Amino acid sequence: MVDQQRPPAMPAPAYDPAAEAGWAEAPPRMGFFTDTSVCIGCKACEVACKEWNGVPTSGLDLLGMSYDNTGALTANSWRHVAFVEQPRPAGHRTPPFAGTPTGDPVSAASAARAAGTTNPTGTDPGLPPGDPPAAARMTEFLGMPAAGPPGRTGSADGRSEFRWLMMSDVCKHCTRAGCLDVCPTGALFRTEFGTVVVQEDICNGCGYCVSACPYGVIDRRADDGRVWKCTLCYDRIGAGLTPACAQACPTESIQYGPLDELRERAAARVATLHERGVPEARLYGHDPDDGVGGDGAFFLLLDEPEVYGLPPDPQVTTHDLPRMWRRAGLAALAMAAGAAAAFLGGRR
Amino acid sequence: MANADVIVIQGSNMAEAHPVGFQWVMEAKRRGAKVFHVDPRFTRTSAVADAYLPIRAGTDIALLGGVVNYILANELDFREYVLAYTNAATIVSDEFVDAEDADGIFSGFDPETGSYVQDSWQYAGHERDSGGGETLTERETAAGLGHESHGAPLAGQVDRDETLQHPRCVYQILKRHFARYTPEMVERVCGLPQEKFLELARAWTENSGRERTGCLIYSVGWTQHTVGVQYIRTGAIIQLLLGNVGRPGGGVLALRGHASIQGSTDIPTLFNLLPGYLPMPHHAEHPSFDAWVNGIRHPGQKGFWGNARAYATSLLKAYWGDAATPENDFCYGYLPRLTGDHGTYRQVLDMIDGRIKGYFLLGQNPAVGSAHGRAQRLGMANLDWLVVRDLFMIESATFWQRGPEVATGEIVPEQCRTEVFFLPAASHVEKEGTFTQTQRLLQWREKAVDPPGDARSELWFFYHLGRRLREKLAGSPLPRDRALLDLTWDYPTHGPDAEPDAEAVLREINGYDTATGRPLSAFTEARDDGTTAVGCWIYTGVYADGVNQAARRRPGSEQDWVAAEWGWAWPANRRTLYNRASADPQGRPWSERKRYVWWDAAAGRWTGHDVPDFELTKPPSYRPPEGATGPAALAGDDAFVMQADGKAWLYAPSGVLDGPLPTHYEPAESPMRNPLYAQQANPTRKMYAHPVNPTNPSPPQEHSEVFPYVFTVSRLTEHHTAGGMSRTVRPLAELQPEMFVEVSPELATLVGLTHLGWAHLVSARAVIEAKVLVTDRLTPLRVDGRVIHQLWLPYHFGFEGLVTGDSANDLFGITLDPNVLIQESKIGTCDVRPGRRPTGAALRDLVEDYRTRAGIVPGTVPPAVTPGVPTGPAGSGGDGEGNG
Amino acid sequence: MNPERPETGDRFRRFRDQATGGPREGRRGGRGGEELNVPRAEFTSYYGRPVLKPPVWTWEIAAYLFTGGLAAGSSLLAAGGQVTGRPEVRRAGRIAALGAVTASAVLLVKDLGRPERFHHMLRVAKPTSPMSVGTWILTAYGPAAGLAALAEAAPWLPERGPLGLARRVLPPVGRAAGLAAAATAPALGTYTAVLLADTAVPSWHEAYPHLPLVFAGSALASGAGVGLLAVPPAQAGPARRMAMAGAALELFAAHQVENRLGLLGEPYRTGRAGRLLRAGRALTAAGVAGALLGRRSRAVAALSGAALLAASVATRFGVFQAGVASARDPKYTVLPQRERLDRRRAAEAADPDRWAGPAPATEL
Amino acid sequence: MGLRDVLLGWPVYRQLTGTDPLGRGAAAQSARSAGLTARTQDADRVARSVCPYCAVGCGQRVFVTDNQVTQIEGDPDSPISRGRLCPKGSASKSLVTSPLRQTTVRYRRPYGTEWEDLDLDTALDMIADRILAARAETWEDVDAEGRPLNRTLGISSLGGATLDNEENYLIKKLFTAMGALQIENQARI
Repeated sequence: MVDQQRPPAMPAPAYDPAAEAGWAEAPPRMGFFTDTSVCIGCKACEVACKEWNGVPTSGLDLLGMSYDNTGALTANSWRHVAFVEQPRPAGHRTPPFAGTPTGDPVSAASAARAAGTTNPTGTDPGLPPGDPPAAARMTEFLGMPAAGPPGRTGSADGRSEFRWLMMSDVCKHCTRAGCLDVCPTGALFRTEFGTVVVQEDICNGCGYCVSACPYGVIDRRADDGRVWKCTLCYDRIGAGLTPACAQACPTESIQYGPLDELRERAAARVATLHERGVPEARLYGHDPDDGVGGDGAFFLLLDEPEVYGLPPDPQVTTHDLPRMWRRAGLAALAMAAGAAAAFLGGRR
Repeated sequence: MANADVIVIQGSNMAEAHPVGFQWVMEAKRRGAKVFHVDPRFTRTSAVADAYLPIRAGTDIALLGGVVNYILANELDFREYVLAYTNAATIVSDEFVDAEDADGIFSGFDPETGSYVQDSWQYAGHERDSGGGETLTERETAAGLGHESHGAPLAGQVDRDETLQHPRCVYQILKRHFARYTPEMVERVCGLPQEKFLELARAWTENSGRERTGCLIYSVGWTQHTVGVQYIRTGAIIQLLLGNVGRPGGGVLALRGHASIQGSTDIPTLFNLLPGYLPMPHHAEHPSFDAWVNGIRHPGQKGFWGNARAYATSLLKAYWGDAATPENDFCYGYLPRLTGDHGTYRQVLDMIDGRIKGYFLLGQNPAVGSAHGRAQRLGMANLDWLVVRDLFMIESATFWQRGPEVATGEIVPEQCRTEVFFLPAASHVEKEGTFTQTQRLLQWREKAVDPPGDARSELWFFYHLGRRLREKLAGSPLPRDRALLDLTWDYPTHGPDAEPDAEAVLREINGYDTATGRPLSAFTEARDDGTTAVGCWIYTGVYADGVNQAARRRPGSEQDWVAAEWGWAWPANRRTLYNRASADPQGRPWSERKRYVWWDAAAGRWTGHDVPDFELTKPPSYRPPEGATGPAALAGDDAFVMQADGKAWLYAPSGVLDGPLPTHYEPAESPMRNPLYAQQANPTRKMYAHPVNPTNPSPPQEHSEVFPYVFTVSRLTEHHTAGGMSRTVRPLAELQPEMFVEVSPELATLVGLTHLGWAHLVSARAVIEAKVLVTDRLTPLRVDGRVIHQLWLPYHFGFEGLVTGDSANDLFGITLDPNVLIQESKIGTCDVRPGRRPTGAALRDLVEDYRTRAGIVPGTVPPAVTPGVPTGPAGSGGDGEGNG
Repeated sequence: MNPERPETGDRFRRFRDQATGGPREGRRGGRGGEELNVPRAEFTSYYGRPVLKPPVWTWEIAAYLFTGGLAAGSSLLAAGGQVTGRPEVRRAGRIAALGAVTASAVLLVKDLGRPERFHHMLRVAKPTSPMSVGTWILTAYGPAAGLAALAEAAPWLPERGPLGLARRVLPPVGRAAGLAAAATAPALGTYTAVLLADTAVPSWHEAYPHLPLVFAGSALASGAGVGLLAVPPAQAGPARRMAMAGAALELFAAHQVENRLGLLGEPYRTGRAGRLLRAGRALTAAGVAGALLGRRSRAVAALSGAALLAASVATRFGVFQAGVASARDPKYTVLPQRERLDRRRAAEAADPDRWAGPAPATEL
Repeated sequence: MGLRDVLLGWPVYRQLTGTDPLGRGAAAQSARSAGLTARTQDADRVARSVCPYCAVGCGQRVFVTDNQVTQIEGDPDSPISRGRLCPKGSASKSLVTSPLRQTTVRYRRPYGTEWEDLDLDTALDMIADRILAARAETWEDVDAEGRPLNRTLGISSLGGATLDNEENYLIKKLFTAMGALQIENQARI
C-alpha cells in the first residue's frame, strides 16, 4: 500500500505472525527490503535463486519487454526483475537526451507489442496473457491521457526526460497471507521466521492459493501439479545463512534481515533520497496497517506500484471472511426456509 | 573507487560488464560522489549514473580534448602536482611541428611506410641521442608500448621551464594543441549538447585537487579503436593535469574482460612479448643478447628498467636451466625472432592463403569472438589440422559442419581438408592455479573435484605434450631441437591423471636461487650472472618466503580497505601504482582526507596504507649525482619510477606511434568528414589489403552513403564474450534468449522496422539478421548539421548452444591500431533493412551488390593519408600552411 | 526537476475529480448505489500484464458448483418428501443427491494437480479456508446422503440372514441419514459461494454479499428441477413451490451482483459470462413458468425441471467465467484499488486522527 | 508408525491440543519441513575459488558432496566482492555441471562429415606428430642476411585469457622452445 502522507509512524507493537501461528519463542521475523533505486537489473537474484532451489526452466523467448525476458513471477521463476523504460524525469538527474533530435516516444508502442506476446511463451506455467490496449497506455502520464508525456514534445527540437526503472520482484510473505489462510491441506504454513512456505510433500495442487494471492505471485507448475513460490530460502535461513538472492545481489538492492530493522533502514533511505532530490521515492508494503498487515518483503519504488505490475492497495481476502460466512449463513437459512415453505405450504 | 568524489565511466558499461565491481561505484555514490556515464547508448550503467552523456561512437578524443581545453583555458590544473610529477615543464625540440599546424599530421611522417620518424618529437637537445628513429618496426611488432612501458630512451638531463611560460614547454604545446577543442567543437563533433559537456567538465575539475580526487574507468569501449591507445592517453593527460594519478579514489582504471586476461599479458601467450613484458627479440634489432638487453634497458636512462639484464638472464635460466651459461649468453640463441607482424589477424589471413599448417584454440572462440567472423572461419577451413580445447562444442570447432559458410556453399564439408581434434577441457573448479584479475591481483583457486571423463587442464595437456615431443626428439642431432631438449621440463605430477603440480610452476614463475633453490622474495634479488632463475620478474614475491602468497585468504572484514593480505598483487603486492604521487614533493600527504603514502621522517622511510611505489629509504630531498643511471638516477620527487625521466608524460616524445599528443581522427569507417582536420583517419593505422578484407568507404571517398548508419557492439550482463560459457548454460540462456538489435524510434520509422520484428544489417564483409528492439535508450545525434543514427548489437551470439543467433562480429573488417594491433570493432558503418536476411547463395549476392555499389575494389585499402594533406619530408620540421 | 514537484498521482486526482464532479463518496459496505461512472479512466500496468494470476481451476470446478448445489437441493427435497410422507419425492431426491455428490467427488479429485493426494484435504481443519470447511461439510454430508440413498434399496433385500437384518435396520437409519443430509445441505449449497468470494479475484470478492444467495437459489431450483423431472405432477406440488422460491432468491441476488458492484459488475454483464448468466435467467424463468402452468402434464413438468437444471448449470458457469475474466484484465484490479486508496487518503487528509486506517482485519 | 503416532502427528489433533488452533503454522509443519537444512552445511568439503567469467575476480566457495559440485556461491571473505556474484558467477554450478559439456575427445577426419571418437592418448600422440611434421616443413633457421630466426610460422595458437598463469607459462615456454612464436590471446582481440 503506497503511503506517503503519513510520517512513518513508530511501528505499532509488531503483530508477530509466527507467534500467532503457534511458534513458541519464535526468532525475530525475517524479511527482504528491496531498494529499487540501486538495482542495476543484472538478474543475479533470478539465477542465484534458480541455482540454489533447482527451479526448472522458464522458457527461451524474447518478450520485448525491455530487458525482461522472464515476464512475471511464476512457478518456474521465483524472482523476476522488471524493466520499465519511461520518458519521464529521473529524480534530480539532468535530462539524458536534452537537445538531441527526436520523434515520438516508443515506450507505449513497444509495450503494446510486448503485451502481445501471449502465445505460449514457453514460460509455462503462468506467464499471464497481456492486454495490448492497456499496455499501450503504459507510459501515459497519469491524468493526462491525451497529451504526450512531459519532455517528449515530439517536435524536432528534442526529447529530454528518460529513466529506466528496474526492480526485483518476489513473493511478499504477507503478514496476513491470503494463500496461507485459504490453503485446505496445510501445505502452506507460517514458519518460525514469519515467512510463508509451500511444503512440496503436502501440496495436492488444489490451486486455491493461486486465486487468493492479491499480488499474483504463487503459481501452479503445469507438468508437476503442485504450486511453487519463493521460500525465502527456508533451508538456508534455518542454518543461519543468507538467502541466495540477497547474498548474490551486487549492489545490496535486496537486503535480508530482521523486518523491524529493515523498516527503519528503509525509512531512513527514503528520507535520504528525498533530501537528494528524488521526491518520487516511496515505500511499498512497509506499513503494518495496510490491507495485508504489511509485507515481509517490501520495496522502495520510484513510481506508482502498478507501473511495476504491483497492486496499488492489496487487501487480504480473508479480511472480509467473517462477513462472508454471515452472508452465507443467511443464504443457508433462506434456502432451508424456502424448502420448508415449499413442503409445508401447499396441500398437495 | 569507493574513495572517489567523481567517477567518469567512458568506453565501459560497468554495471553490465563488471556488475560486482560496480558495487564500489555505488558505494562512492552513497558517500555523495557524482557518477558520469558517457556512452552511445543509455545502458544499465546510465540508469543509476547521476548524468548520462550520449556521444557519437568514435569521438571520445574530441570530448576528452574538450575537457583538457577546459582545464588549461581556465587554469584549473593541480599546479603543484603537475609541476612536480609530470613533464609539463620540459622543453620540446624546435623541430617538432604539431598536427594542429599540419592538417592533422605531426612532423616526421614518412608516407611510404605510413609511420613516423620520432626524432623531431624528442625533448629539446635530444633529437639524435634519445633513440627516436623510425617506428615501422615497432608498429609491425606491436612494440609501440615497448618504449612506453620500458620508458622511452632518454639520456641525461632535460631543459625545463618551471614557470610553464616557454612557448615550447609541454604545457604550452598542450594548450595550443587542444585550443580548438572548445565546447562548441565538442557539440559539433560528438553531437553532445554544450551544457551537458560543461556539466562533466565542471564536476571533474571541481572534484580534483588536494582535498578531492576523481577516477576514470574504461574498458574495450576505448581499446577496440584505431586510436584506442590515444583515447587512454587523453584520459591519462586529464587525470595527470588534475593530479588524480597514484591517489586513493583516483587513477585510470582499465576493467578487463576475462578472468585472467591481465595474467595472459603478464605471462603472455602473445607473439611480441616474453614474460614480464620483455620484448620478443627482433631478427634485425636484437641480433645478440647484449643488443636485446640494451634495447630493453636503454643505457643512461632512469627508472627500474635499468635492471633489465638481470630480468632477461633469469628468464633464460628459468627456461633452459643448467644449459643456459654465461658463455652461450644463457641460450639466447634458442629464442625465435620476430621479423614483423605475426598478430592473430595476420595469421588468419595467412591461414586463408594456406601458409599455416596447425592451429591451437585454447579456450577462445574466434569464429564468434574475433572480428570478421567469415575470414576466421575461412582461415580455419584451410588448415592441415586444428586442435580445439574447450568446455563446450564451440562454433570454432564445428564451423566445417554447421557454420554460415556451409549454408552459403563457401565451405563444403566433403571438400574441407582441416583435421579437427576436440579435446575437452577442465573447468575452473577442476584444476588449481592462479588468475590475475583486473587490479593485478593474483588469486589462487583450490581444486574442488576431478575433471570428468577425458577433460584435462591445459597444464596437463601441455606438460604431457611437451614430454611426448621431447621423447620423440630424443637424440636428434638437429640444432633446432636443442631448445626443446635442453628445456627444464621436469615438473612433479600427482593424482590419477598425472596432473602437473601447479605450485611448482608458480615457484618457477616467482623465481629461485639456482644454487639453493630458495624462492626469491623481490625482483631486486634477480641477478644477471645466472645465479637466479625467474619465470616472470614482475611476479617475484608471489612465493616470498616459500609461501604461496596468492592463496592468502585473510577475510576482508579483518583488514583495512586496501586488504593487502588477500591474494598478492604484482609488483611487490602494491595495490595502487605510482602512489608516491599521493604525497607532495616533500613527502607530506596532499590532504588528510586523501592520505595514502607518505614520508615518515622519524623512521627515515616511506610508509602508508599501501606498499610505497618508491625506494623505501630514499628521502624526498634526494637528488641523484651527475651521470647516475637506472633506479639510482631517480630523484626524491620522481614519482613515476618506470619512466625514463621519472616524470609522468603529458607529452610522449616516443613510445606512442601515432603522435606525441592525442588528436581526433574519425574511425576507419565513418559516415562523417573529420570536422577538425583535413586528415580523416589515423594515418598510421594498420590495414590489410587482402581480398577477403574490404573496408567500407568513408568521406572524402565516394559512396560512403551506401553504409549510412553507425553501429556499435558490446556486452550483456547475462552473456559472456563469444557465448561459449553462457549460451550453453540454461539459467543464463533464458535471460537473453535471442540475438537482437537496438534501434532508436526515429531510425525504426525511417527504415520501417517494427518492435520484435526482424531486421538484417549489411556491411562490406557480411549480412546478419536480428530481432528488433525499438527503444528510447538510443537517440540520433545532430552532428555538424547532419543527423547521425546509431544502433547497437550484443556480440555473444553464434550458431551453437541452447540459444543461437548471427554473430555481430561478422560485420567488422580488420583494421588495427598501430600501437598494439587491436582491431577496431567498437564502431563501424552499415546499412539496416527490415525483414530476415537472404540465405544460401543469395546472401553472397547481396553482399556483393553492396560492395559494387560502394565502389570497393577487392584487395585494396583506403589511402592512409587523406588525399590533399601535405606530409613534409620525413624528419624535417614541416612548414605546413596553417591548419586545414 | 525541482524537489517540490507534485507527487506523481496528484494530477490524476485533479483530473478525475474535475471530470466526476467531486470525490466519489461510495457508501461504506453497501457498495454505492449508482454505477461508478468514472470516465474510461487511464491507468498504467506492466506491459498490459494482469496483476493477478487467473484461477488455475477449469470447467470441473464450475461443474462441481452445479453438482454440489444439486446434491443440496435434492437432499432438501428428499427430506421434505420424507417428512411430509411423499415417498416418490423422497426416493427421487435421495437418488439424485447420491448421484450428484458422487459426481462432485469425482470432479473435485480430478481437478487437483496431484489427485493421489486428495486425502491431504483432511489433514487440517482451517476455519480460514472455505475449501477446508467445505471438505469437512462434504465429509459429513456424503455418507449421510449415501446411507439415505442406500435405504431406498431396502425393499429388494432378502428377508433372512445378515441382509435381512440390514433390510430391517436400513429404513430408520435412512430416515436419520436423510435428515442429517438435509441439515448439512444448506451449508453445502452456500459454502461454494464463500469459496469463490474468498479469493483476490476482483469480481468474485466484490460479490461476496450476494453470491451465497445466488448459489442458494440455484441449488433450490435444481433440487426442484429434480422433483419436477422425476415425480408425477400430482406429488410435485412442493417441487413447484421450491422452484419458485429458488428462482426468486437467485434472480434477486443475481440482479444485485450484476448491478451493484459498479465497475466490477462489468464482467458479469459482458462477454461469455454475460451470455451465460442471461441464458440462466431465461431458463429459470421458463422453468418456473413451465412448472406453474404445466401442473397437469407430465411432459411440461419434466421440461421445466430440465430447464431449471440447465439454468443452474448456466448460472454457475457464468459466475465462474466472470471471475476468471476479471482476473485477466489489470483494469479490474488497478482501478478499484486506486479508487479505494485515493478515497482513504482523502478521508485521512480530511481528519487524520479519526481515521485509523482500514478496519484492522478481524483477528483471525 | 503406530496408530497412536499417526493420531499424534495428525495436524488436526495438533490444532486442537497445540498452540496453533487455526492450523497455519506449527501445527501444519510436516516432518520433512521440520528436518530441512542447507545442503552446504553437510558438504564434504569447500574449495575457495575465483569466478571464471570477467576480470573483477569475485571470490567463490565451491561445495562438494560425494565428489559432485552441489553449490557455488559468493565468498563473503573476499574484499573485492564481499560474497556477491553477478548472474554469470551465480550460474557457475550450471556451467560446470552443464549437460552440454564435452567429456570425451572428438575427432573429425579431413573431408569428413561427422565427428568420431578418439581416445585421449592416441589424440595426444597424433597431435605431437603433426606438430613435429609442420615444424620441420616450415622451419626457418636464418633470414636473408643470415641472422638467426629459429622459428616456424606453420603453427599458430590462440587463447590464454581464460587460463591460469601457470598454464600460460607452460604454453609460452613450450611454444617458444619449439620456435612457434605465432601465439596470441584475447588480450589483443
